[in-house]
Amino acid sequence: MLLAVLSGFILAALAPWLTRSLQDKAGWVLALLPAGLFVYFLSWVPVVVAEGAQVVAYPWIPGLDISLTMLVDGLSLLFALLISGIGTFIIIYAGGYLHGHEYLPRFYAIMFSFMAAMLGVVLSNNLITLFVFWELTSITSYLLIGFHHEEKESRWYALQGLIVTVGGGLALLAGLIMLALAGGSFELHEILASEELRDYGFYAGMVILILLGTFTKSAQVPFHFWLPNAMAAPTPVSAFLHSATMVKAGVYLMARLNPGIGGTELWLYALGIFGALTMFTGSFMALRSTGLKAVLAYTTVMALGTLTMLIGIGTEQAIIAAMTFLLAHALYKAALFMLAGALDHETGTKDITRLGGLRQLMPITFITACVAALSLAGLPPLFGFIAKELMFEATLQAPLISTFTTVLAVVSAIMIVAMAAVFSLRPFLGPLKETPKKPHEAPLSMLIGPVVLAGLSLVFGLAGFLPATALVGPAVAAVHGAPLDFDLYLWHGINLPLMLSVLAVVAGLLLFWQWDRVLAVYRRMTFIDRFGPERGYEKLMDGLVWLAAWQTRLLQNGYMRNYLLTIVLTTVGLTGWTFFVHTGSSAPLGTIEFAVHEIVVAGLVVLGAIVASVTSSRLGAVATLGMVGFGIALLYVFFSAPDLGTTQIMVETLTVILLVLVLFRLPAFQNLSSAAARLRDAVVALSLGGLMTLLILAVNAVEVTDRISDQLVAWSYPEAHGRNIVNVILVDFRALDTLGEIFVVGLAAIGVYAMIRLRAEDRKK
Amino acid sequence: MSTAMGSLILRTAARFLLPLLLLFSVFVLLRGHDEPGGGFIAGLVGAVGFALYMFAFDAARTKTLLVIPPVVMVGVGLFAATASGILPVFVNLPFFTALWWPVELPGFGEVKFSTPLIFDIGVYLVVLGSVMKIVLALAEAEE
Amino acid sequence: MQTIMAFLIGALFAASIYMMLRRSIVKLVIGLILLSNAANLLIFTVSGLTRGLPPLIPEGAALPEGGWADPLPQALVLTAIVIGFGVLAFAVVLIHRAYEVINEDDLDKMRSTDT
Amino acid sequence: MSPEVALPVIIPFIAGALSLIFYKSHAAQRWIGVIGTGALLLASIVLLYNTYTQGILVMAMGNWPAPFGIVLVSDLLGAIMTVLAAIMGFGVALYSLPTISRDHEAFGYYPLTHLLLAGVCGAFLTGDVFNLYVWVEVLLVASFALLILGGERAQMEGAIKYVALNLLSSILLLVAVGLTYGLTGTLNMADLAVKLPQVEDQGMVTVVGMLYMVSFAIKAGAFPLFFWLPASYHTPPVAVSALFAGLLTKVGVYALFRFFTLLFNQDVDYTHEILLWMAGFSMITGVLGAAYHYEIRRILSFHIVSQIGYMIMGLALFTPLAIVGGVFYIMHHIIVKANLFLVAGAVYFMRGSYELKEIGGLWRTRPWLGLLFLIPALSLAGLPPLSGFFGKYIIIRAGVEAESWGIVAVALVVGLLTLYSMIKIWAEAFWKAQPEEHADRAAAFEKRLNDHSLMLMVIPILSLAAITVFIGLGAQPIYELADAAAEQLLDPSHYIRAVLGEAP
Repeated sequence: MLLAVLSGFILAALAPWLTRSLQDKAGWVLALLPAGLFVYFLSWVPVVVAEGAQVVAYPWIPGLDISLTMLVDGLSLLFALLISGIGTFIIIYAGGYLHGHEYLPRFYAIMFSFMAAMLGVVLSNNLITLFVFWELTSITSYLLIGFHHEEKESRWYALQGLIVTVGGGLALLAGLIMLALAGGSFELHEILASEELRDYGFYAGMVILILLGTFTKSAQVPFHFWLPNAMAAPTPVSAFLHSATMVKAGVYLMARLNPGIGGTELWLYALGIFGALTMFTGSFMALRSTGLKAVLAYTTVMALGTLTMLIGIGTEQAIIAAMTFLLAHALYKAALFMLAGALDHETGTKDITRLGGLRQLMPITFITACVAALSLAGLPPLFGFIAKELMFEATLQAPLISTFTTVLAVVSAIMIVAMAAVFSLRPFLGPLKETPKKPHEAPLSMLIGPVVLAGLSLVFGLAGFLPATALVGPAVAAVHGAPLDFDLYLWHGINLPLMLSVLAVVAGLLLFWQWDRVLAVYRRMTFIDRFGPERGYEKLMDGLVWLAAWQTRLLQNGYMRNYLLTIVLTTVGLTGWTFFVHTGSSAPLGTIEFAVHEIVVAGLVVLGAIVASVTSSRLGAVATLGMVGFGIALLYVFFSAPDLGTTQIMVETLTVILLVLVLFRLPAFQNLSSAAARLRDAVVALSLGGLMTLLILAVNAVEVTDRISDQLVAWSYPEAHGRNIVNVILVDFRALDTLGEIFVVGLAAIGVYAMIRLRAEDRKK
Repeated sequence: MSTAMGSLILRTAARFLLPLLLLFSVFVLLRGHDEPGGGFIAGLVGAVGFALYMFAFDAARTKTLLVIPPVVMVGVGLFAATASGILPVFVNLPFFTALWWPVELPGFGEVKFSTPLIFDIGVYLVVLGSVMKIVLALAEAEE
Repeated sequence: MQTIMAFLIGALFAASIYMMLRRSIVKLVIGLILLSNAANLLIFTVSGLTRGLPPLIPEGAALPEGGWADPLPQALVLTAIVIGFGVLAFAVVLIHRAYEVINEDDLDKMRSTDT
Repeated sequence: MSPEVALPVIIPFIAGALSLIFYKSHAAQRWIGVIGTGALLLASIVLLYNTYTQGILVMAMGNWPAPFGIVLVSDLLGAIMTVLAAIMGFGVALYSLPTISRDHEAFGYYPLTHLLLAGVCGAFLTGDVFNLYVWVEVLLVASFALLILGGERAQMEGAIKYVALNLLSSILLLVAVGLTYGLTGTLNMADLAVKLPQVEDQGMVTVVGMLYMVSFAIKAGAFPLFFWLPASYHTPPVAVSALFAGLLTKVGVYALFRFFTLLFNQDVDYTHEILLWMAGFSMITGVLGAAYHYEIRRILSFHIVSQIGYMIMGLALFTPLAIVGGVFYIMHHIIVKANLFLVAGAVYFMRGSYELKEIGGLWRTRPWLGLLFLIPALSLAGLPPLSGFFGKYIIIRAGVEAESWGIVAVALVVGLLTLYSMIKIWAEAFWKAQPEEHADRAAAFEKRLNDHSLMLMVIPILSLAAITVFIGLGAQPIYELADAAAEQLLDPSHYIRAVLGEAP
């Protein structure tokens, strides 16, 4: 099972090479993997039907509760079969669609990674592994959507999809972690068995976070806008993303978690209302689109909304409807997308209004499109009809929000019927229109998928017991949490759902008849573009860029003094505040006693420091600096540190020499700062100085009885054979310090040398 | 320094002072373990001597007088200091453990030869070399 | 004297920070030199001041006579002085070189790398 | 006695000294560069292995027992950091061969990198607070000199800020060390861990702790003290930037981890709360800075600030899992960040610019480089299954468990913004077509690039990418390592016993 999931990644690594060496046959040969996977997953169906959910465990990172454990039940199998089955046709189709494209090798590599990631999402039993695959689908789909990446639009829309889905994904991560904490495990089969999820203290927060993830991924209102824009991708990608993968990941996760965290009012309202709104928005926007792919994209939004709504409603009926609808949608949507691509590929345009009269030139395309579109419209005897009937039934029975959902469902259905008709009839009927390319039937590689899938829509419609027992039934059992007994029939007798269907079809056909007029009305409704959520996204991104620019210019403004001020104030603030709060700012002044020569030297040092800081003469600054340095040397000598004194004098001499050598090539000081700035600086400087004084006083007040130096003094002569203890410390007790110190000196010399010599080199040039 | 006379006095002084200062620096270096002094102060004294010589004459001449290029002196000094720390490892003692070899030199009495001494000589070389490097580089840039 | 030294050191810190906040790069470096001196003096002071008892052991004795000033801070300060010297020699030449390249000693004019 | 503890310091010292002695021979310097860093890598791996199997290793320098002499201590955190430093050193040494110009070699590039590594390793291994100051100075002065190699105007401007602000930080560290000795009479960290809680005036202990915090936070480039970093990191040769990006700020982070687990754990509610705020703001300001810029190295520089926030967040939450996350994050970040700079360098040598607006078309011509960019870039953004994801996951999980919702939200949003700016680089440099007006320069750079130097550049990039993938896919051993390191950090008694012996 693990190999089945990961094989896609392995093939992805080999795909570029295989594509190059197999040339024209690449699509057909590469499709063997998903085909094989399909057969493999099919072989699990009897096992699951007979024995229920299976857990296949593989360890990964036990320390972090992350495993590669796979959960095989009806839901995951349904998805896995769709992914691998439709994937097979997509791979073949891409071979024809992108024939000879220079990026085909890397396209296949990304495509297989994407497919594997998608399988990982639906099969993972571990929450974190699921999330890993989830994010992988985001990033791989980003690369797929931006396939035509030298076009600015492509890059922009790819980024949009990525930001929205990954943004939601991050919320999801937090939600999943909370879910794991609530359920006491990271393994889905254990979490879902837990009874306490709904009583978790942060239940609402957790659900909202998880839904942020699933809503963005599955393009629910108000995050739906990225999905139609993702049409920037080449058609095989759109077909795959929209029918069986990517956008369905969100639906999958909601379905998966339904038995654990579903069934609450929050769940019902969130999913039911947002789902219904999404359903309506999708069909409403579809009706106003003229691009072949745009129409399909919006009907996908409609379908995702429907599924979300059904899961939210959560009754037995609704779950049966959801799973049936899911299957039906995947079949017809993949077929329709591939057909749209075929039309586009052969005629050179995606604009429905520019197509017409193709029925004789592309007969197979025409017939297949009609079959698939019938399923989309929800007409008998197609599988889509069963799904729609069930959907109506579910909305009618929905608790609390049934009127709302039913009305929206019927309105949506009307518009979808119209669009299905537009899609399947407009390009083919009427007089032949001029197109950029001379149209003819698409090659076999591009037709085999749609034909088979549309055929399945028909077969499943006629023989409902097939999907009911093998696919939908086990999936419903998984989503509901317990098996349900039901059958799928075309004919339910004359009941309310049927009446609604009839209404939808009749009204839809009327709408189709008047489509051109409808379009004209739509054209005037520009507010949709001006105020849609996509504007919100753009505003958000603009705002982000503005905020980034503002804060960066504010903080990183290039003014050294601002940096210094900030750092000094932070130091004084943090340390001073701590001092104030934690010590009650007690710093005993201590006794004031001194010898005259000491106080004279100390006074000179302070004087020197003050003069150095206010003088405007360079020489004065250096001279007073020297005075400070030599004064400090004297203080060292007064307080029993002859070595220190000598060293300080030497160093001070050298520093002054260096300063003199260097300073006099620089311009004279100018008084550049304003009086206010100088006052501010003086206050800040004094605050740090004051802090240091306080700290010294406070530490001086602390009596330390035993110091490590006492032992060093005792060892100095007997053990280390030296009578100058300071030197013994330097070369023996703490030789490592001294070693570091001489390396610093050596390094400084190299640095100085490099700087000066580079200048000399410059001059030579 | 601007007048020929001043320069002459300086040159004469430098010629005499340099050997004296160098001798003194070695003295300060060797006695450092027992009396105030040590490698660092000694190195500075030596550097001051050479710097004086350089002011009196020129960088090129000082360089030839130094024999070893300052960078190499720094390298050797660092190497010696580091090596003195490594030596004890070969007799199975931790790094920087002091090893002492008292040697009886005729005329000088007992001289304590030790790894801290080598270390201090390393310090001396590094300080001398580094300061000379900086001063020479600055002076060469002038010329 | 320790109390007085505490104020002395505070004054040194204040003077150095004030200088570093000026716009001239030369003052910046002088400020850094002062800062380094102030910190050294601080280490020296906070571990106690002792008059006239350098940590030297006379010939023939095992310990300094009559007590000793703590040698450890002295060794630390010596190390810090030398390190400070190396660093500041570098800084001095750096501003010199920077002035040559940029031909400007006003820090406010050196903003191209940030904005 | 465990001499291996000192080897990561001694080896680069020897290599540095030797390359100075042979400073006239470029060939010798290059060989010493590769062999020296290679030996360092071996030594540090041995050290980590021994530390993992034998527990905390201690080496008393000069045979003077703790707390009187200086000890080098290798606990797991220190050993891990050393290995990472050595990996960076070795990788950058290889990368330097084709990318560092002869001029730079002549002015001490190789000795400087050795000594930088010595300083970094010393800082990771020392068990003495003053000695830590010395190591910090060693690496700082080495970094000063490396930063100005080339002597361009931008480097000078950047260097002035870098030098001044870092010196200020060192002075604060020195002051803190001085006050520590004044309070306790000792410098040994283990001894301090025993004696600090015995100080009568506990308020002063916290006060000194704050000084350390400010000083290390400057070094780490945390908010609001990071200004020197974006001002300078993009100016030196790219190999240097990579080395800095990988290592220097991490010394600050390491020190924060060391000090605020071992020494200042008395008032966690106060100190670590401050760290938490610091972490949050670092994440936000850093990532916004990156979102603003359009120069690859500036983007990457600001990201350092932001990522530092994640590491400090691990420390600040101060739960076992959070510390594990912090350690894990450090490991991941060093590898990934340096690698991104190396890739940026490769981009530069192919296009002649770091400005995103002037370059493009790399995905068309060099898809493998695209892949090698995506691995560290997506890892930095925390996307699975790369190393960054697991680091972030652990930290966020720790945050959720601690119910610190605010910081969790920040960490998540910043992750998204990180992705945004990484994708910005990707979309501009790789996806966009090469802008016409700069095509000539790009062509000229392409022409100059030969296969041999390209290979030397790619080997380290590829190796670091492989490590990134390994840390991700094989997270279990890395997690176990981080877990063991965190366990040592949270129970300082191990450290104290190892250094001071059985009865402290």
